[in-house]
Amino acid sequence: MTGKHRSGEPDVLQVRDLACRRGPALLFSKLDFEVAGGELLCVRGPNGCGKTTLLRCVTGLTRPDEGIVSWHGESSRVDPERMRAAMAYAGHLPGLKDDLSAEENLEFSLRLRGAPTTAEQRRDALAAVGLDKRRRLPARRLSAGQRRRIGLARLALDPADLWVLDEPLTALDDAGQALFVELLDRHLARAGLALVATHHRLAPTSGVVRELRLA
Amino acid sequence: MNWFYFSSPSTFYTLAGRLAPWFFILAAALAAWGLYLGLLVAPTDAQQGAVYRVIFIHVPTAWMSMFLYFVMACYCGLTLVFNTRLSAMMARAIAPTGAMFTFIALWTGAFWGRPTWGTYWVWDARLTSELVLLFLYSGYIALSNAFEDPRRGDRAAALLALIGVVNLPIIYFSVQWWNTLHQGSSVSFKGTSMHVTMLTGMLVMSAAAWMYAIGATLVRVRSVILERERRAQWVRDAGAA
Amino acid sequence: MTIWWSSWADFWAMGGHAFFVWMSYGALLVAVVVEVVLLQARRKRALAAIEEERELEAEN
Amino acid sequence: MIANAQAGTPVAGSFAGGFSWAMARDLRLAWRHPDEAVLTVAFFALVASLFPLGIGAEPQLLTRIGPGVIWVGALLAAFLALPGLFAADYADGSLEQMTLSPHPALGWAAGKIAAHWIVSGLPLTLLSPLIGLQYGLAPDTLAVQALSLAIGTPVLSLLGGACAALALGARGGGMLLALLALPLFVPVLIFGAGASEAQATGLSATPHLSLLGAALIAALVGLPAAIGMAVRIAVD
Repeated sequence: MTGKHRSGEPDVLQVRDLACRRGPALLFSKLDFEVAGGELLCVRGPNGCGKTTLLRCVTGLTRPDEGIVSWHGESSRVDPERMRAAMAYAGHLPGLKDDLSAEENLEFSLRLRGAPTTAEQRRDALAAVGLDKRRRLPARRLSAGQRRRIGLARLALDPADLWVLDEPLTALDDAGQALFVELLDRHLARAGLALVATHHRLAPTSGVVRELRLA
Repeated sequence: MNWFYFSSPSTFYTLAGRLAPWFFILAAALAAWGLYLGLLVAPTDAQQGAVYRVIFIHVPTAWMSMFLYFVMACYCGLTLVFNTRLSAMMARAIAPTGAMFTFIALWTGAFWGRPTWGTYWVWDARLTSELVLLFLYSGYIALSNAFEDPRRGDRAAALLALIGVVNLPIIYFSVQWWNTLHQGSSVSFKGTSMHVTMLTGMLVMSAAAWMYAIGATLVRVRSVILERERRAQWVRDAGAA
Repeated sequence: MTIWWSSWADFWAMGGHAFFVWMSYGALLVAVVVEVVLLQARRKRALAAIEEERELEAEN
Repeated sequence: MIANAQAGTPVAGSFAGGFSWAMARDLRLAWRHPDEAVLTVAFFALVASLFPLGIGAEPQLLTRIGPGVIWVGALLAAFLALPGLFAADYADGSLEQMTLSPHPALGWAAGKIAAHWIVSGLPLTLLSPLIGLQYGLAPDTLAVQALSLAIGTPVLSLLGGACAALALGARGGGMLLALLALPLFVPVLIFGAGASEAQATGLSATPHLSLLGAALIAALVGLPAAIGMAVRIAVD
């Protein structure tokens, strides 16, 4: 079961001695950091410095050359299911099917996360992100920003404790970005964790913001 | 002996460099002895005539083609389980030699078949399975080189080789089954009575082929290591050697 | 270990099957030679690439 | 503001969860875009009708080659449907989300293959008697042929699915996939075509069908796990 903060055991993501190569070149090495409940860790650095690769190593999508990623003190290699149950990942690729409507995409995304939702919850979430009128449109017909907002609705409905987000603000207009920061506030307020790679300045009101610079 | 000492590419690079020549020398010696037995000493077979002497390279290459695929699959298993880089490079280094032996087994099978059964290609169970094995080798080599990131190619081709090695006996059985149904009595290559020099000749040639395969693999793996580790400092120094 | 053939000419003739026997053994010989040559060529290419890399490194 | 009633609910990953997710989603997508299934079936009918044009149409000849030709045609059609299995998910990021889902890979891999079979193998199986009539096959042969296809095409989907996952993002595309999958299809073709041919020539088809059944069981046991691993390698 997910290590809910209410169950006494603190949620914590620990990364020890992480190293990863891209072809012969070494992207980063000897990387150590921790994210605890209610903390946002912003990963910053120039393009091509390995931000995406770092996030993918943390999620387990990419196998690092060295290093251990542990969730709740247990290596994610030993019990990957436990970490996957508690984590929501949003990478560069939206993970949307063009032939499904915004609402259907939301339904299947959360079912895949093992957290089915009711039609009403989905409708409310899409309304909150301003897609109420377009929720039956196939995703193909939505703009990049609107498709990103489906991602926001997904985050809103996802019970994950740990958010791993890669450039979540791209293609979002000011209103969209404000909406994201609001969601982030609520997530951090209930002792959620967030590991975000971004170029933007994120200043959520609640929770602790720390930074990790990749050379 | 620290078992993992030689599993790092740099140390294995020098070890392979020292061992490879000896395997080639051993292979040449065994081949010379084998050919002496097979071509000069062994009696000509009464029914088939002198063409049966092709058995001294057809059977060893056929055995080796299957044996090398199995060895390659073992290295692939290591690659997937322990994610070691050297085992993936060894698997890549074996594949071309395995494919070459498979091709030679097919080629010699055809040239043996022509005078014996009147056609170059006879749908004999073993020859047909050998043909499928050649496709499996080609699939492995093609998949391992089909990706930008060589590590991705290693792991994808490794899983393919494991699926292949599990299917290999099934393919051989199904082709054997299919052959007995369509061909009636199987046109087998074992028609000849096994004169003692024939058997020894074949075994010696098999040993020669094995030594050669190890030698070729060791030389090829050194190139693979150089290609993959070209940024590493030890490669710069070794590069001069 | 007596030699089966009475003369070298008989040996090359292979009892009439010379074409098939020597096409088989020849193919193996060619395959081995080609493979060894390819191996050497690949090694040279790898070493050249390293050399190139080193010069590139030396420049900047 | 969004009321997130979800915050406290525990997340549950299960084989059934993954399986039903993949089936529901893929079948809905296939329903929205039936062109994939239609193309597969059209290709099968097309290939089967090319042979008489090439070989001539004497009834005895067609009846003799019918079972083999139909099985090869169905096999190639099933093969052509393979890219549709993972390619879209790989491109739009769904495959990453699947890999990171709490549901075990075994679940959604099996679900995707099942949905893919319903869209490709099943229509081919249902169409095969019709095609068989073109070759003048007797009704009992048509029945055994459909049965052999019903057992064989899932094995093709499973074997082909693993190869399709391995070839994701590879240069060479369809040709590479052919080189990976078709050699593995050999036993299925031999047992499958052998079954309908045995029936056509008056022999008993049971040994072939039982071997095909054994292949299906082995494939069902081993391949979903291999597909899950292949996908994990693909998204690496």
